[in-house]
Amino acid sequence: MTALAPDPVEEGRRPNIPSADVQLPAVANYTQVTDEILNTLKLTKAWFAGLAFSVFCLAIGGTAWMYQIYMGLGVAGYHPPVMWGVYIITFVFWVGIGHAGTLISAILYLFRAGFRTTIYRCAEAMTVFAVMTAGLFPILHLGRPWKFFWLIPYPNWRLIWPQFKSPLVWDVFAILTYLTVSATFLFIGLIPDLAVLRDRETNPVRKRIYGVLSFGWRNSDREWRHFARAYLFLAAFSTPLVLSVHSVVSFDFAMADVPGWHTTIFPPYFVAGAIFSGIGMVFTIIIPIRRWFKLKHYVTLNHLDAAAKLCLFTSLVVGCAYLTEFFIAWYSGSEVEQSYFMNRVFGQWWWAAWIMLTCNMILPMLLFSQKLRRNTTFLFTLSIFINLGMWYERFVIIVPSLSHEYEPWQWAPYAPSFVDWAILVGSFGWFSMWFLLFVKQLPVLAIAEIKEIVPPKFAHRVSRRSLDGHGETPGSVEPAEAH
Amino acid sequence: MRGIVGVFSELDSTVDAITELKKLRVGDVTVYSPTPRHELDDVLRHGPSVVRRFTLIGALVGVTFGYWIPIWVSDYWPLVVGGKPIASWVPYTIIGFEVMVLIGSLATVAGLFINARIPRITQTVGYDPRFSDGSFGIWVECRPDEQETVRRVLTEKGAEEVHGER
Amino acid sequence: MSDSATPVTEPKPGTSRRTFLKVLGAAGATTAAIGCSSETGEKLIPYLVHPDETVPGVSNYYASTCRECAVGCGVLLEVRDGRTFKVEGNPDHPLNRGALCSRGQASVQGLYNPDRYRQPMLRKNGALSPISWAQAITLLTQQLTSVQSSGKAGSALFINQHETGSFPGLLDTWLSGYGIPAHLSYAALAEGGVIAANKQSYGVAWPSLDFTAAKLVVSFGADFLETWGANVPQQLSFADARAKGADAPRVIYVGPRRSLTGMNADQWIACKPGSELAIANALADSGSVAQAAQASDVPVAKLQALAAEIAAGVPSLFLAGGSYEVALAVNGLNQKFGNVGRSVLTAKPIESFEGMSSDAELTDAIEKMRAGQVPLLLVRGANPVFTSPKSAKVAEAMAKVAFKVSFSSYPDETAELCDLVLPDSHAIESWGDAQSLPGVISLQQPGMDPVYDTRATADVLLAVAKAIPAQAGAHPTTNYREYLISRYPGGTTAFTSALIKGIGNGALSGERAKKGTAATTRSAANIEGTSGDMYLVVYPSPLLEDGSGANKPWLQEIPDPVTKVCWQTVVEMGTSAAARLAIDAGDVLKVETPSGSITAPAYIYPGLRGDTIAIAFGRGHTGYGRYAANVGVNPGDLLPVAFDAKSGSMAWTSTKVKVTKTGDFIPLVSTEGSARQHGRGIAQAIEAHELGIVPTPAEAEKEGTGEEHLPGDASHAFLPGLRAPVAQDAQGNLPSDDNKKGMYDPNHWSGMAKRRWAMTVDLARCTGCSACVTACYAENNIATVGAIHQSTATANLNGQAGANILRGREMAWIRLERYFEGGETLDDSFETRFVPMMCQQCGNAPCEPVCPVYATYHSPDGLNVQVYNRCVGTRYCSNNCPYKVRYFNWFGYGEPSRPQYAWPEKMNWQLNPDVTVRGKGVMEKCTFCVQRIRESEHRAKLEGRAVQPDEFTTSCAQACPSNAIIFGDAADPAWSVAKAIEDRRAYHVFEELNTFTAVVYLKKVNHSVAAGA
Amino acid sequence: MDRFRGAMTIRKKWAVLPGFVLLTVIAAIASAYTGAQQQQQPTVAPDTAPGALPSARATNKAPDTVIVNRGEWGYWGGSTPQGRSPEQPIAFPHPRHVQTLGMNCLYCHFAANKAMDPGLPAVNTCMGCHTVVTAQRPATDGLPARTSEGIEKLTTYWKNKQPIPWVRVHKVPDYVQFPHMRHVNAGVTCQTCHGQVQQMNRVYQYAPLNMGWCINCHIGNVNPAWKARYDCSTCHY
Repeated sequence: MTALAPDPVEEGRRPNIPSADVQLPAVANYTQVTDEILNTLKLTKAWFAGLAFSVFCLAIGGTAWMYQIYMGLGVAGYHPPVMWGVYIITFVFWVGIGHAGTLISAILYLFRAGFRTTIYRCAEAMTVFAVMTAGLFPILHLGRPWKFFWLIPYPNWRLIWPQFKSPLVWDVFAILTYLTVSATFLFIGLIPDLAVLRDRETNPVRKRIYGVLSFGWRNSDREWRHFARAYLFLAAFSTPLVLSVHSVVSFDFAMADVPGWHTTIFPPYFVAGAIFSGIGMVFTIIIPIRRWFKLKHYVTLNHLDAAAKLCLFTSLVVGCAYLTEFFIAWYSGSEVEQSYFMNRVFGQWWWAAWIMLTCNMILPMLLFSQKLRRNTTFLFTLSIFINLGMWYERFVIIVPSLSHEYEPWQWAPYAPSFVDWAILVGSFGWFSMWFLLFVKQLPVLAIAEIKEIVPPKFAHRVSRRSLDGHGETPGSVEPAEAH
Repeated sequence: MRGIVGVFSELDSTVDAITELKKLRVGDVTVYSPTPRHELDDVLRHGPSVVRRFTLIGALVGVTFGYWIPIWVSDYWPLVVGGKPIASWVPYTIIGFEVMVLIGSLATVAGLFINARIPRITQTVGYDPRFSDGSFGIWVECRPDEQETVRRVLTEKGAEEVHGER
Repeated sequence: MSDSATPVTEPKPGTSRRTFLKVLGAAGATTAAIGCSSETGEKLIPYLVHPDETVPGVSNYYASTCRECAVGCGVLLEVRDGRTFKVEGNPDHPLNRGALCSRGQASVQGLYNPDRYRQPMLRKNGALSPISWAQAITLLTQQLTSVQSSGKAGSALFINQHETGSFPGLLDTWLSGYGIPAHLSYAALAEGGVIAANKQSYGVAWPSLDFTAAKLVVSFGADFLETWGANVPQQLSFADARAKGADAPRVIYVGPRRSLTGMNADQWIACKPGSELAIANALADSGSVAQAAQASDVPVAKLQALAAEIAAGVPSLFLAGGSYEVALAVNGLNQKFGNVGRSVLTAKPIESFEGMSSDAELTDAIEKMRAGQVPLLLVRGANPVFTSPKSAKVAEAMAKVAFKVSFSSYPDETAELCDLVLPDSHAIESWGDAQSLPGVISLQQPGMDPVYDTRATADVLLAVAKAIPAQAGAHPTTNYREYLISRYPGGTTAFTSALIKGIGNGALSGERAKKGTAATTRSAANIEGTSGDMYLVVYPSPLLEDGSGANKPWLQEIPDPVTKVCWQTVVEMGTSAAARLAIDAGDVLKVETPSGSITAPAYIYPGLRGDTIAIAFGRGHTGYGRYAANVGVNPGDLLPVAFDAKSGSMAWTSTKVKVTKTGDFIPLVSTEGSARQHGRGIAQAIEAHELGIVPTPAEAEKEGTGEEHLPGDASHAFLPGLRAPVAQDAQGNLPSDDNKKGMYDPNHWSGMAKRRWAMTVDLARCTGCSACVTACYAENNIATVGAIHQSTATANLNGQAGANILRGREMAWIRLERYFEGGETLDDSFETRFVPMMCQQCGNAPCEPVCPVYATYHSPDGLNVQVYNRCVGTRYCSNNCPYKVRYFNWFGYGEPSRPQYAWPEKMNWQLNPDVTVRGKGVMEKCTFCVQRIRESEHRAKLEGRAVQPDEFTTSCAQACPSNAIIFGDAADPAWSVAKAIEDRRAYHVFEELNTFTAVVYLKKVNHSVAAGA
Repeated sequence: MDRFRGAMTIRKKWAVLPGFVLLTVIAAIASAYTGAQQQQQPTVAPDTAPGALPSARATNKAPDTVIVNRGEWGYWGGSTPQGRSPEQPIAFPHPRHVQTLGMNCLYCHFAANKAMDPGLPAVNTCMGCHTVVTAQRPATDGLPARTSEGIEKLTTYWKNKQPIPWVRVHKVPDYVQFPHMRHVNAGVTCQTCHGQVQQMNRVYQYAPLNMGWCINCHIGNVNPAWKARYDCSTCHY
């Protein structure tokens, strides 16, 4: 099968999300998997250009940050009482992006949703880099960023420790745990693939590096046995972790008494929103990758279709949360809440609120159409809108709430400054720099895991079904048509 | 550390060879496969992995530490914030949970490393780069007198290549 | 207080004060930026000779007199290690009884102003360049002698700021020595018409007013809480009267613009500008109500009700501002209703306004200058170039004067035109006296040696006199201090002992400039005769007054009490006019008269008639230092030279103007978010009749506290929480195990938890004057952020004065919120409520649990502490504060290398050494002046006693000219605050948030219904 | 068979690298812990017999280098200039004044018992004695007649009417309010915080002066009788 093969369409075999039964008809054998995926690692000019552009964006953000550290936070667009702005918005945005990766790699793994296999590596890498990006922002938004280590509990000569009742300390724990666990998860999954790289590499230096990184992995039965178990437990840990992390992020808001923040709906609302935004970002990343890296027969339309359904589902959850918020504001009878929501949707911030509602609630409804779900151009465009909409969702949660609090005398507008925008651009540069480095150094698809869904060679004819099934007849690979 | 390596390209041949070797009870069989296959697991008949014990212990240590540290810190220098109890277990559940996940995960990884014997310093005997690509391999560590039997079994069962290794 | 008369004035052998001041490095936190302690190069500079009576790090207080306006309130100068860093009201002074207005408190910023002249200056080649004092005095002597010998001395002029005490007398004696006529005692924007009328009616320039004796106060444009007369004593009396609850006077304000005084009135009668006379006459039965209604454009019914209310005969008080005729008519009303001697205390006049020259006299002088007849002009403390209307062309006239001498300390517009500048020492650096009340001498003594190489003008005069043998005989004393002693009844001994309290009894002997206001007859201003579509009201800014406050960043930064605009001049326009002309706030308007035009953004203010615009006077300087220059515009550019006919006082409301929209937009530099409370109960009020018979707390207790058994009564459910150190204790939620409570256990050895610091703010007293805000800036080293040079890095708003405030970054720890109630229908019936909003020190503080590093927490004595050096700047606490009273250091306001540095050199001498200067990136807020709490605890401990009830108070409470703020320990019944919180009017802001605050507000009392009704 | 001996057949010894990294991290953490745990429970240093002291005369000439003497408090973590001993404009011999002449600390540091600041002696305080005790020292204390460099410098400062630019040794950060009088009146000796200044020919920072050190005493670990408030707003405002 050539890489330019058209997207295979199998009528009647549409993926079913909780099913592991996903086939890659265009992939014949293990060697093809290895060859095609390793082929993506060849450096291209476009890649160098992209990397240079990313580093340039990062430099913009870095310069802006240095300026901000020197001058003080006043160079950002803060307008008290809007004490949190673009940085926290972007923080929540990137944490949210990260969540889809873990959802796909861990939760769908536990659910045995087969379509995850081809996109999970990309998504998990996206998670790690997104969390790395997000993790910068709480530091970056500090008035005294050089003191951020005071949030970390360690024995010190001041004899004073962090205040563990603060959601920000929870954040530190949640984000660091999340970063550690998702990076571990990514890396553990990478070990067998690193072994492949090591075995295929000819450059001795790179071979050594891959050798060290693969920890001397050799695909033995003992390794695979413990690997599978460890992988399962990591997935099992990641699942509640991913839910907890965005819940904890939502606690930053829900624990406050700010109207528009102080609501119990926030944890599920944030988790759903995070997964929604993350799937949007997965589309943004995977659609160009499958095209440019010629991986369309791995990341098939069936996979995208399944992911789009997930996207639609989370969009509906998020939309439901939006409406619930309005309902509760009305139902609570609290003048403060009502005033805030009126101001949010029809007052000062109507434009932001409607960007949010349009991009996150209305446009994704189009995914009810199967035709659109299988249209990559549409999905890519929609994903851009979702990214925008989810950034604005956080904008709408943070800025209008703070600008319209209890004290009418302190109601205020807010407008980001060029420093805010530069650092936002820098964060995209930082993220894409890591991602670009990743896609050309490490396989973007999980080689070993894809081999799991690719039929191995058999000396005797065997039905596909019995192989994909759970090996109902232990110790036997006799032709098992009898079932 | 001597033994025989057999390189297989077909899964069912590999399974057959393992079954035969197990039946003959020769040497110590290690199977290499580019991807985990249940067929191999089933024929190798390993017990459940002990990684789960590491996970459990790590998680318990984590949750204990995660609760203990904020409570200890709160009582170490009692300061009232927001009129709340000085050491209040409810919010500390979050710390407990996160640390549980953190230590639990790291313990899982440690369990993997310990049980899978990685990082390996000596990992090469009996290994072949093909095993990470498309071929299955059987490495039988055996006494010299058993080598002939093993070679025979592997060849019979369809090994593409059989050779000794030391 | 020191018992020494001359604590720091004598120069120490060989040591300049500046050298002494280097000891500040050792004196604690001065210009501390938060960061790691530096271990390199810090020097400890000792005194050469230690001054007596001082202990390093311990403040001495010197009683003195405020010279910021003519009134002359008594002040205490807080001096430590040779620096005066705070000016407070002198509690022993009969005039201001410990209170002090914003302008008086800001005098330290005049003292340390970075733009002061450092030494005498002489114009050479068109620019002022430094010379020595010896040269300067020689030069002045030469000029005087030559003027004298040329025979033109009779045409020479000395314009002095209006003041009382010995100096005017000395000055006139000195002038007469050269044949120069008596000086002009000039006060810009003074109430000349009222003074003249008072002299006519009562025989005194300004009677004391006793608001407590009145049940009805009617003010015809008399802004007695702002710039009309002796505002601090008037405000004290007014607040005392209003605090009487149901017995308090009902206040009615008549005028086209509802000023701060008008906002404190219960009713506003919006009359046409210039029609006050008709109303006053109608009330005095010398005109008909219908005619008055016609002339003033006020409904007849309203005036009839007013007339009826007055006629009911309750004790009343009538006040007038502006023209002579109105004041005379209103004084007639007082006489008619028997108020003289009851609420108008003519027997106890405020003498500060005696001897003031009229504006007409100044104009005459200017005309003489223009005619080239003036050979020598000397100006001290006055800035006629700025304070006269542009159409008077003072600068042009001054150019015709051969030699001009300024004694100004600041590069103001007048001084910049002079040939010789002999900078006067600041009042805090020099000796003096004042006579504000009959039989009371208020003494002024220096708090420190001069900051710069300046000299008190009186000493310069004496030095000049000494240089001329012919004059020396007339001036036997060697310096001004000796001169003062020579005039003081009782001589040196009495003088020295009087200095302790700053006041002495008796009258000054010797020369005294006694000048009646010469009532020159001028053609009266005829506002109706001018052309234009709107009336123009120009009023002195309550903070900047005649513009002399404009170089003090505190006064620029503290929002105007009415408009809440700072660092900007706005054109105030009524709501109905704005609707009619489709003008939005911030639309730039061009205001034109035949005399000139200005452009300024519009400010929509419901307290202004639809046919009137109002502009505050005080900004629009072209010089006067970095804080004043190019900030705002000067409405004086619009005014014709017009006078109040009888008194010769300048008429400030004298013209109509043409108002056009330019189409530009300038955002308003305002601290106002929403001026409406949206029903959130922040500023609560109660009707006087609802108060009924006020039960004593004991009675209320019997009936069961917490029950709303009286209309408008507070629930007082917060009282147990307020008496416990931590609100949680009151709720019984702290662990009962004492070991776990630690310091929070009232029986803990530290004893901290026995106290609960608390505060009450009586909104019935509060007038919104913002003196507390200034006091807070002064006490707590709060940075001002609005100056032009501080605006450079503020995103998108570079270089505009107040750019940081446009972004809401003002740092005032206490702010005056001004809420409008009612009046949505654009009529004049709205009510204004002021709420001083500072950190509420919540028992259940929402800000505390969100801080990740314990930078804010609840102290055992009930404070919501902010530990600046621990703060990492997450700003979460501010987000979570329902009261929004936390302020963030967006820039390095304390770092001298930054453009935002708030205390350019010498301004940093004002910093309170007890308070950390907050660094960049940390949160700061009010902590009930914790440094004062700790200081009093230290003092009590040293003296081996407990802190006594009401022993000390916070800076805001100390300064408040309304005595609206009471601070103390709510857990100890001996403190006043513990009683005050039991008041029926007590309430908590946002009580429903369960924050258990330590600040208790007492509801404002409204008197909407006429007293007789 | 040989064709299977590729690069990967070499024993990968340095796959242990991650282990080393882990060890380093553990060591760093352990080091941080032990650093913080070195909080001994020091008591007031007993007055050493004067005879045991290094002779004031013998060490009169202070070395130009900074003495690193961390006192008996041990190491208290990084950010403290403990042990710092800057060179002073006049090598003021505390031992001579305090031990030999028996002067009280409060004679010069006159405000230590009544103000936040301890007070630095004005130059005229020095000259109160040193107009009599001039630079030309006669033969006393078993030493020949000599010229005192320090008194000479002092006299020069006084004659030029210049204050002496002492270099600050003990400094708490500006955001710490340290009321000397409360400590002195509570019976905390000068030596507790400043060390045996009476024995120092050149004063060095004796105590770490960091927060943990302050708190240690405030909670009564040094002397139960000295325990004092440990609320943050006691010192920070």
